[in-house]
Amino acid sequence: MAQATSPPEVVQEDRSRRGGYSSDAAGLGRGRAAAFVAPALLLIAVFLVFPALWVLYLGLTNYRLTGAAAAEPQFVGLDNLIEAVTTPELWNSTWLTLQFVLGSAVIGQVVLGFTIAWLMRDRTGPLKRAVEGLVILAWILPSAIVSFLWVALLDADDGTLNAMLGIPGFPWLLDHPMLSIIIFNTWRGTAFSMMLYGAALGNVPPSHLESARLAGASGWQQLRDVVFPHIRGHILTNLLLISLWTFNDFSPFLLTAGGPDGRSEVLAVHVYKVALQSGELGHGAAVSTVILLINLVVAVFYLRLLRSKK
Amino acid sequence: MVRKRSMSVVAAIAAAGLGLAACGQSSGGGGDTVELTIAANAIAGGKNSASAEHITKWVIPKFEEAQKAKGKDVTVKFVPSGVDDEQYKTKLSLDLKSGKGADVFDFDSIWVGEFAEAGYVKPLSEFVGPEADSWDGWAQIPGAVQEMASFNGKKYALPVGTDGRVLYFNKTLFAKAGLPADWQPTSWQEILDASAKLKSAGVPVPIQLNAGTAMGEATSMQGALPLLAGAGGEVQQDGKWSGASQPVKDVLGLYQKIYGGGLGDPKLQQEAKGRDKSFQQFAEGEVGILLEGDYFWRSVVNPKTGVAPMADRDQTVGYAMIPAIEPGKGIHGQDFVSMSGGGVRTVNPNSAHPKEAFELLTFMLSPDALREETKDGNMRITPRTDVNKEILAGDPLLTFVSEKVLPVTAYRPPLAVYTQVSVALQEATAAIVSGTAPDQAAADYQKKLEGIVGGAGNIAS
Amino acid sequence: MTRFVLGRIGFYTLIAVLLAFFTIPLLWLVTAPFTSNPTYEVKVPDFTLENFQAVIDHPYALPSLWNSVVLSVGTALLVVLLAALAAYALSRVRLPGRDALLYALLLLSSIITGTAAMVPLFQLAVELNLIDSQFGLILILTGGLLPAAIFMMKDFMDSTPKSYEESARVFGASPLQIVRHVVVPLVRPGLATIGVWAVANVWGNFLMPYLLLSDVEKQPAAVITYTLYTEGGQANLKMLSTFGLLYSVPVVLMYLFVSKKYGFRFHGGIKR
Amino acid sequence: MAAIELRALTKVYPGGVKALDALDLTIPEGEFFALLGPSGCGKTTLLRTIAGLETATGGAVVIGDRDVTNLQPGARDIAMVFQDYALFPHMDVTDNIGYPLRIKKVAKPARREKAAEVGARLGLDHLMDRRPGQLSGGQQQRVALARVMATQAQAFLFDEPLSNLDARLRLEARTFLKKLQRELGVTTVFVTHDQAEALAMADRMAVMEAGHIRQIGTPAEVFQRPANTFVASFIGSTPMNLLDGVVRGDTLEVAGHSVAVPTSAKGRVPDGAEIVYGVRPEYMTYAAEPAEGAFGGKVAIVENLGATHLVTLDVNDVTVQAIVPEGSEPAIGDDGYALPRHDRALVYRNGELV
Repeated sequence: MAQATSPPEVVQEDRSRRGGYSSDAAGLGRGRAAAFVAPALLLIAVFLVFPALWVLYLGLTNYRLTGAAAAEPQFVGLDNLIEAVTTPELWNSTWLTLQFVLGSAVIGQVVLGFTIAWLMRDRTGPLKRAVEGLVILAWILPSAIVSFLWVALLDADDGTLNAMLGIPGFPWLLDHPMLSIIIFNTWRGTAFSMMLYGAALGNVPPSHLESARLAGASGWQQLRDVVFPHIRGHILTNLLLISLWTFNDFSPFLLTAGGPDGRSEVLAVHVYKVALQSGELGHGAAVSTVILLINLVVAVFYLRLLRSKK
Repeated sequence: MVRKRSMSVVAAIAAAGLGLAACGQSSGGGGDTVELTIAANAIAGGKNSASAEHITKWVIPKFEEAQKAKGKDVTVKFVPSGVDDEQYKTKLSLDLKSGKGADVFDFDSIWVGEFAEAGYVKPLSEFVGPEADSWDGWAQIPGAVQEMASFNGKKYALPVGTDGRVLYFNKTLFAKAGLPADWQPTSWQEILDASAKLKSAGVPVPIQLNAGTAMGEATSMQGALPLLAGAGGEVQQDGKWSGASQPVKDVLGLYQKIYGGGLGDPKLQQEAKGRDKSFQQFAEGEVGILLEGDYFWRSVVNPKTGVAPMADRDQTVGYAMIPAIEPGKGIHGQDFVSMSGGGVRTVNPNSAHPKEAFELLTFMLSPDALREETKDGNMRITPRTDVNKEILAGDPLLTFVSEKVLPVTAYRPPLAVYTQVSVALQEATAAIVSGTAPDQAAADYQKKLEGIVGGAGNIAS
Repeated sequence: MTRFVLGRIGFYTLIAVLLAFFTIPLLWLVTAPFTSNPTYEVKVPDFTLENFQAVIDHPYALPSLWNSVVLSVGTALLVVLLAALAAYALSRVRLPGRDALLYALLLLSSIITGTAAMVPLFQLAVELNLIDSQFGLILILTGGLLPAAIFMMKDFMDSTPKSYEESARVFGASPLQIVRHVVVPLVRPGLATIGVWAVANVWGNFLMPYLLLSDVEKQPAAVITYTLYTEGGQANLKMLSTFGLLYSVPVVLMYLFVSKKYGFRFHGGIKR
Repeated sequence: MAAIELRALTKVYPGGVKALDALDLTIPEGEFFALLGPSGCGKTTLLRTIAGLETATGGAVVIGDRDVTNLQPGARDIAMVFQDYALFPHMDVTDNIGYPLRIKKVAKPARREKAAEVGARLGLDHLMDRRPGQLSGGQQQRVALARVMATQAQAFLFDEPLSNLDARLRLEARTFLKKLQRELGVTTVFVTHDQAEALAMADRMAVMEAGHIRQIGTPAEVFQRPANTFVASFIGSTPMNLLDGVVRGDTLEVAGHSVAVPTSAKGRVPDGAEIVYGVRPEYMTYAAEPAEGAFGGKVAIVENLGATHLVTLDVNDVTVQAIVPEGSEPAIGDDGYALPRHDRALVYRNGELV
């Protein structure tokens, strides 16, 4: 790559840097890019990767919070894992979790969040602020308080919903526990998708939409041809994160305690019961490992789905 | 230049992050002053608020004063908490495992065994010294209550209180159903008969007997376990766990009669906040009979401080002992049974000042301290008979529990695995509520039990 | 014209339904605090203020709100700062294994939020002497939130045209200047989104603050909320509802502030 | 103001695509220089390599008397207008124009003064407080120019500066830009894919194809004497007639006709050689009557170009086009004859101009 005949005027120090500066947009170069990434990676390594690997290791022991196994945990290899995957409860929980994720995250939060972001995209003023404020409020209220709100809403005898529908005594949480927690979680989590899509829609150049509108595209066609291609990356991220979080969401416990009869015991609740209530941390860690693997499958599925369309 | 600067800024942030934090703490415990901390699941303005205030406003100043009089400079700091028992236990375990934690801390007596096995607590005499055994207060504490704070025959802690379970009933509803105001059933059948009468009298929930997993430990303590005792069984006896035994089947059979026969509200057992609702319903006069602890009297329907206050509690709420299935068929051949739990308090084996900490422990269990703690409507059953006689006089229910119930009560096995067994028991009752036959539920329970306690060899059926 | 009218009607009907869906569950929160003896029933309140007095008199309630603000804002700032730097570098420079690393970290981050991770995190905090330090807790919370934050942030970075930075670069701006002058303002809605997200995550977090902060004077409102129960685990609905209402006010104010100041969107308006 | 010199400049992308292949080029001080070519020819890469946004794989870039090959873009003392203008959407016009000075740590009042001065010169004085999103395309373009002017750089680089404007505005901007460059006298390199734009504005231009410069010259040179068939077909609003032929002594046999060897090629093509005969439609004289050396055929298409018409003749299955003045256009199907101007006709052999 070198070229021999440089003019004599060339400043000497520049010679050593021949080809040495980077050609990315901001001229960061790998060295500086690494420096930008380093502090985040350091925190992640110490406070995330290390403890996470520790959890995976705990899954291979019979560690408990108390009792003799707390003093001297034994290495049990894959016993926990095998026990976990051979109990029907786990697969029941997995199935319920899939319903929960699909219903509340993929269908509920993503669709509702996008719809609100789309409806509000060109608006300003009190209506937008009211809608967004309420949606966000549902999201940021601490779960300890939210559970009371929803019990007050869904209670069979005194609940607001039954009073409004005129069907006192209808036990939503008992007869339709999954539907209840799905709607609950949709209510609770829509804000994130709304905000993400709101910000993403802000990045769609309005001129693109204008030209599509001039070309006579209907609302749906505008979405499909202009908006979706533009925010595909955000959709992927959104789906991935929302699914991941919903997989690990513990808040259904506050509403149904996993019941009745385990009919709403999603995986996160299962882990909570095993690890915290029963104190079987080793077993709980093994179930966490299983959840991790399921999450991995889901993530790969999304990647395939959205990459293939590119 | 720029490159260098950005690098060093980044490095500085990272270093500051870890470095600053590392210098953030200083180790306490200086030369002359003895610093003690005391932790309890109590917090001013929240859970067990009165105990927290008792500690901060009375115990600490008085104890420091008393020590000063002896020429010792002791300061005590209270570390409040106010969370679920499970979370408090988690936090305690983590602290103790790491060699940290308060010098003196409260915990549930049911954890004594598992904490001892994990090495989180040690026999008091081992590290406090002989004064742990020679404390004069022991003489005032009944053996069963002492047992609560012991494991394998060694004293690990001091009991700080106990309780008992009874059958509460609503006298107004009873009158409506033609039942006596001084009702005292002597067999399970009498309970069922009373419930049936309440039902015909139009009482929405004739009897509330906690069941299912949503209620958690409340199902065991205010449901399955006292009934099991009434059927002559124990969840664990002589190292063997009770499987699909006759007592277990009897208990499940009673559940089946109540929830299969329309005497109880099955839905209430499945709701996450079912227990809260059962309290509210009782306070609103919709529940005829309720099996609950003395806590229900003191803190739930208490006209002044209760969460579901009943202004006419003393007139309306009746109480009776829990009968055995039939007279003389209860545990140890008893006619009546109950279950008890209670808190204990101990010294952290990691404490730098175990002797002073033990003094604080005994100070808090002195008659003066207990008298102070339980005044102003903050009545509860203390571990000391001498104090109980004096303070409980004003409260009929607590006197009743202390005099009639505690002599016949039983305690749970203080083993780590108990929590899982308890859950299995709750699941068995849940199965009954949703329609499974008692024999089937008992068989399922035994199967589950085998998985938990390590094989059929540890099970007696 | 009729189509337009129908569209308007449809729009407002939809908005009304949405508003109802998000408002009705909140009714309890606005009635119960003003009711003398709240139950799980939405009732017309008797407009008492004694519950508020009780919260004000509570020794830890109001200070804990301040702790929540410190923890959540501290975490949010750290998350946004570190994630922005990292995401920018990852977006603009192809580091080997970048995508695989991000996905792996994201998956691991889900384990860390699970119950099973509390033991490792606690013992780690003990070893690093971060117990009972709000700053330590902020670091730990930040570590758990960073992968998702970087992930989201990278999307925002990826979708900004590179010509802005190139332009600044030709004028002689250094990388840090480019980030400060150009990139950060361009992705401000993204930064605000992630900031609010981080705040919301910390705001309701109970377990980690409870385990890692023993000193009640450092504990956030989420922990204090859990204390508003009786010894038997029965909720003190008077305190809970009232504190819950007060608890939500700072976050709502924070959101309104952020959305007003940073949330407005930029339209490039370049391609016509 | 400085000259720009490229020596054997090479750019190979990772993956082996050779975007620039050992280019040599000198652009004298003050010149308005166009880089023209179809998309993908490397013209934008070349501009970006001069700017330093791409690293040269080999060769050197010299601006003035400095070898800047390995300098950061910001150290090259150049200024660039991007295709999308890259105006910072969060800054108003004043701040956008003043941004280069902000980087140079010029104090804020001085920045504002300079921005106002440059802005006024470009007729932006009433827009100084607006943000780019509130400006029309033409106004944005002028802001981008103003920002570049505020730098007082040694050289300006424009990447397709007009392509984002609508057709009418583009012509105006063309004139404006040319005038401005004259006045400023700053060496300016601009990239375009529009040959008319290059012809209209540039002092000199380079036509590029696949990483190579195929011709350098003034617009007149490039238009009149395209150095090869590629340039010949690329330049001109109507493509040049390029007809296959064979040399037969003093004449060429093209499309079944015999035409004289053009002046420029006389004596430079051997007998029997296969050549391409090139003549622009503008240099064809159309007549309804046969004439000596004219291509005769049937009128296939007549296209209205406004003041003129483009007539396409079918000459023995070969297409020949000629420009016809207003009013004398034939009807489709007529017999017609196109007579090439002898002094403007060109001969290409192996693709290169003879």
